[in-house]
Amino acid sequence: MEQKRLIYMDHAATTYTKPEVVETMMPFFTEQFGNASSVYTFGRKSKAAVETAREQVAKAIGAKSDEIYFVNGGSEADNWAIKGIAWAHRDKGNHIITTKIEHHAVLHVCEYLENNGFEVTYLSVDENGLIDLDELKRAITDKTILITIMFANNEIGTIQPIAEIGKIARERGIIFHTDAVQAVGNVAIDVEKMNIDLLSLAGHKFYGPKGIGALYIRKGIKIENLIHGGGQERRRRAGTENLPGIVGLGKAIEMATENLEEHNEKIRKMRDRLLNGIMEKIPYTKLNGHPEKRLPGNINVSFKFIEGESLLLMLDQLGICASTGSACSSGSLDPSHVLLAIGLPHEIAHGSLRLSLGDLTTEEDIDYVLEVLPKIVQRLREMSPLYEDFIKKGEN
Amino acid sequence: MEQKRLIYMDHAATTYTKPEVVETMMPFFTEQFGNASSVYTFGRKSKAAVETAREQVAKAIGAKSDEIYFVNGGSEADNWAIKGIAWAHRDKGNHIITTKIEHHAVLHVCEYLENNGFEVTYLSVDENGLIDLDELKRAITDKTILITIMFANNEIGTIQPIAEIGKIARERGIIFHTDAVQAVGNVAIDVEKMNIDLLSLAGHKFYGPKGIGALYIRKGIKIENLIHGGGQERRRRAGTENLPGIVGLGKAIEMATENLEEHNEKIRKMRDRLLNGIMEKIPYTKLNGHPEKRLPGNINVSFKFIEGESLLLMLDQLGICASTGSACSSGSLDPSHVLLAIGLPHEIAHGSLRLSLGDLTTEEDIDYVLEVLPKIVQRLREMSPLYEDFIKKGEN
Amino acid sequence: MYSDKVMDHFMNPRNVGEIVDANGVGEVGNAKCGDIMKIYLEVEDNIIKDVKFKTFGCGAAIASSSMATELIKGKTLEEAWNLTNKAVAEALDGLPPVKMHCSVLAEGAIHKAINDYRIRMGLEPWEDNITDLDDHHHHNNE
Amino acid sequence: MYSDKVMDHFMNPRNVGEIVDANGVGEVGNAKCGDIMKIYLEVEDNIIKDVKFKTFGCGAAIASSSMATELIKGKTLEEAWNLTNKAVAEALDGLPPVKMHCSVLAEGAIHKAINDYRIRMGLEPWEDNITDLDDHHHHNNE
Ligand SMILES: Cc1ncc(COP(=O)(O)O)c(C=O)c1O
Ligand SMILES: Cc1ncc(COP(=O)(O)O)c(C=O)c1O
Repeated sequence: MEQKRLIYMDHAATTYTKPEVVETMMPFFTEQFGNASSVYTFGRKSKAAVETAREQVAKAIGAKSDEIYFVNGGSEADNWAIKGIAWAHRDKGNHIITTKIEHHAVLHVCEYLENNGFEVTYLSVDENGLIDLDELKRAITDKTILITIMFANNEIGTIQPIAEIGKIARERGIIFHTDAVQAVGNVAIDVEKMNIDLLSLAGHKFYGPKGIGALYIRKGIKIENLIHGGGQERRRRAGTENLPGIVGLGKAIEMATENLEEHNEKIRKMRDRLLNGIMEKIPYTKLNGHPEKRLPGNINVSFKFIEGESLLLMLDQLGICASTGSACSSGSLDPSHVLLAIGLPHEIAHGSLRLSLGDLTTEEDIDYVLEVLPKIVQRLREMSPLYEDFIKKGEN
Repeated sequence: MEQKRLIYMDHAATTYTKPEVVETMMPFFTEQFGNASSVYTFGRKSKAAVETAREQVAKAIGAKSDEIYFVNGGSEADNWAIKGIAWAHRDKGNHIITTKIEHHAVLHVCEYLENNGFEVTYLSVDENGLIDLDELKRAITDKTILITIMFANNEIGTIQPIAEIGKIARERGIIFHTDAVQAVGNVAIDVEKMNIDLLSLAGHKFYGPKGIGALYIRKGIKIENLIHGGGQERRRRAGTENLPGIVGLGKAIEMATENLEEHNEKIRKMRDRLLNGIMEKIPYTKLNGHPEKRLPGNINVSFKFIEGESLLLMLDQLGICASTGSACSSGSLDPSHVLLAIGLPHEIAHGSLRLSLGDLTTEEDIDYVLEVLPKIVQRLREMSPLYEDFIKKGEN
Repeated sequence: MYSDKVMDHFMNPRNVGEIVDANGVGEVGNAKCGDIMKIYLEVEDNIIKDVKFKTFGCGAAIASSSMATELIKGKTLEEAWNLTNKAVAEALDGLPPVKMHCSVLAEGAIHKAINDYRIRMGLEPWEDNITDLDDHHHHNNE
Repeated sequence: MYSDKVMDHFMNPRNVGEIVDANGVGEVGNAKCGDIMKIYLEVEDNIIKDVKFKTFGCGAAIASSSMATELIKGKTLEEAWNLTNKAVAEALDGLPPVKMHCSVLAEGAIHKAINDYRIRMGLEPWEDNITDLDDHHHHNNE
């Protein structure tokens, strides 16, 4: 059951690390391995490499380099940002605003804080996955200390009006965190212009290494530490620096943001061809997420009458890697909270497919998926009692 | 000011990643990069690699593989273990026992918990850095929920009687965590025989990659999560798996524990030659840490009348990488809490030098250090008003 | 995740389809939960002469349907009734723990189809101790 | 961490040693804090004819001693008194923020040595507004 060819359409889950990035990392494993916090020259060279990477990350999001803190990944960044702000500002209030469609790294932290005396408002989204700015304004109370709203959604790709949210937060004097794990490398970001106070990012989403990420913390923002210990990261994040990871993150974010528009244009064109092909060839299909305000590589569609996991398995047999919002793929109970939040009925949510395109995607991949996907969907529908009922009703 | 030759005697800070380990990691960057938590075959291969690594880690410490959780490093492991146990068991009590010589990743977590309603007993140590088991027994109260005592000390190398501590904890029904970040790869560890309930380890201390570590949690131990989010690591540690890191950690720990005794014997012999040479050639020198119960690669000595940072800088000029417990190297105020805890006066603690040997150490390195170190110490002493006073007093 | 047997029955499911003049039909599951299983029986002289299924669901659900129908084809109704979900799972070389409910669905669908046949025949339905098949998951957001 | 100038003055310190018949000696610092600086002056006709130092301390402390002694050699006592720690640090192309106190020590040791000379000469010591030089750190564990 080995597939011969790999058609990787799960870039939103994780990407490969670009060879150029790996190359930059290599010397830091076996040669330039010195502890970046040590006194000797050998260690200070490591330190210099860390600081170069910090500047690369800062530049990519319009921050200053002393506002960048290296962490282990997107989840740690989200945990630190939200818990750190909550604990540091609990004297001012216990209210947090977020959305119903955040990643679990945000939602589960919010639930954790709810169990510890905080109150959380989960903003709803419209059928395209956008929040309502007026609802946000109305949700703000005297006790609101943090607004945490994701930049772009990992499932349906919808991009929120971050600058507008930042403006509202700034006007009301509330700290604004955004989970930009999906946005970095896909959307132009400027923390200054957008009034972002904290921003999470993860290397493995933009062709950097896994196991490294960063949290941007605007200068002057009070935050509690999440990982206590040694004095690394200006005493804010303990632990021996992940030198190759940090260097790789710096290189990757530089590459990802250098030709952002050009790169996006290429991905978007392929995405649109695939999406249009799917909508044309497969009836009873619904596009999820915003038609325009969406990540360039994201497709999320629901095929009525079938279930996502079986779809994934059949695609896998043909070497196509994709993902679904059906609960059956994860062993959990309900289908994706994001698909439910945009108003999909459970049975439609179960039949969803996310294809996320990226650097590995070729025009041949698009052709191939457009060739096999309609057949697979048809095959599963022919097995489905829901489709049978639907067709029979139609015949009547 | 470039040194020509690198004499790396700071293995306790961090090590290089062995080429064999890097080689094992390589395919997981650019080829086998699939998300270990995904449905498709390509991701399941990543999953299989993660599980192999989990078994390698488990085997190295006598655990079962479903008791191993991958984390980002030693600091995260310590933070998770201590906070996670504290929060999960606070209904049973609020008392924690540790020692005065723990790493900051333990001490600062304890301080954090003290600020949050917990009480912590810091056991003292004798002049060799050993705790007193009777003092430990006496410290236990009805409210004690956790004993956290490091396996081996990072500065002075002293190895604690872990099996005895484990026995006491087990008899009293108290959870026992040990920070084994310095011990793994240097000391044989068996969590079963030693009654260890939680154990922290970090890859970069035993020729594995930086940015990866593990926490062993005995089956059945209740613990709160530190990083909330996705369902990775059996729902206990969120975040996309650091695939190359995990694979590298597995390989490194296997290599480090395979020929443990043989390897230690080699390091210990070189260490003893260096130590004996230093004690012979440099007067007014004190060995810190236990004479026998110490890590095979560890030397920690205090040279009277001089200060550690200037010593490090001079060594650095000759390409020797070492470390000191003097506060002046870190910009903090007091010298190392470990050296103070074993009873060194501040001025002696300031003159301390840690040389930690390891795989990169050669007999030529030992010769070289024995040649230059006495001269450097003498040179600094000749600059020192303390030495002047001492000599003058001697002359009277 | 899945055994080769599961993958085989998923990729090449046996007995897929509908029996237009079936004399016993059973449907269990719930679209909300992501799985519905429908079994069609053609019973003659207490023997299952033919059986077909339609399933909306995950790989394990489809494979369980396929295997279960294979196991009862040609059997007496009593034999078919006594097919347990464990037997289905074992015949598939096992199912992941979170997917065991798929084999339960298969057992339940067969029971329902048999009782549907019995009722059509004017017989007492057998007592089924598998309950709540249409809502075997517990939803949080209801 | 350190500038080339600091490293030069650290590796090749100027004026290290003792002046046996010095007519002004000043010592500041505290072994507990990890730095002691001792300055020996040979003053003739209000001019610093020779100056030497001994320092127990970090690289910055040694370099500051070396640079400070260089800067006051051959100068009048008034000129030497007016040497600020900032001037020492600047002459070293800067010091890391956590090491600035080393330059303060140097200024203080010079002041002490000058006042020692003045007292020996039966003169009023000048008023020194650098205080607490022997315990410039704040210890937690006392
Ligand atoms: C004993 C001990 N514990 C914890 C740590 C922290 O490990 P890491 O730096 O990998 O987070 C270290 C290493 O610095 C250590 O030596
Ligand atoms: C939007 C979003 N936030 C957070 C995360 C968590 O990042 P990581 O898996 O690197 O911890 C992800 C990725 O899975 C994501 O897509």
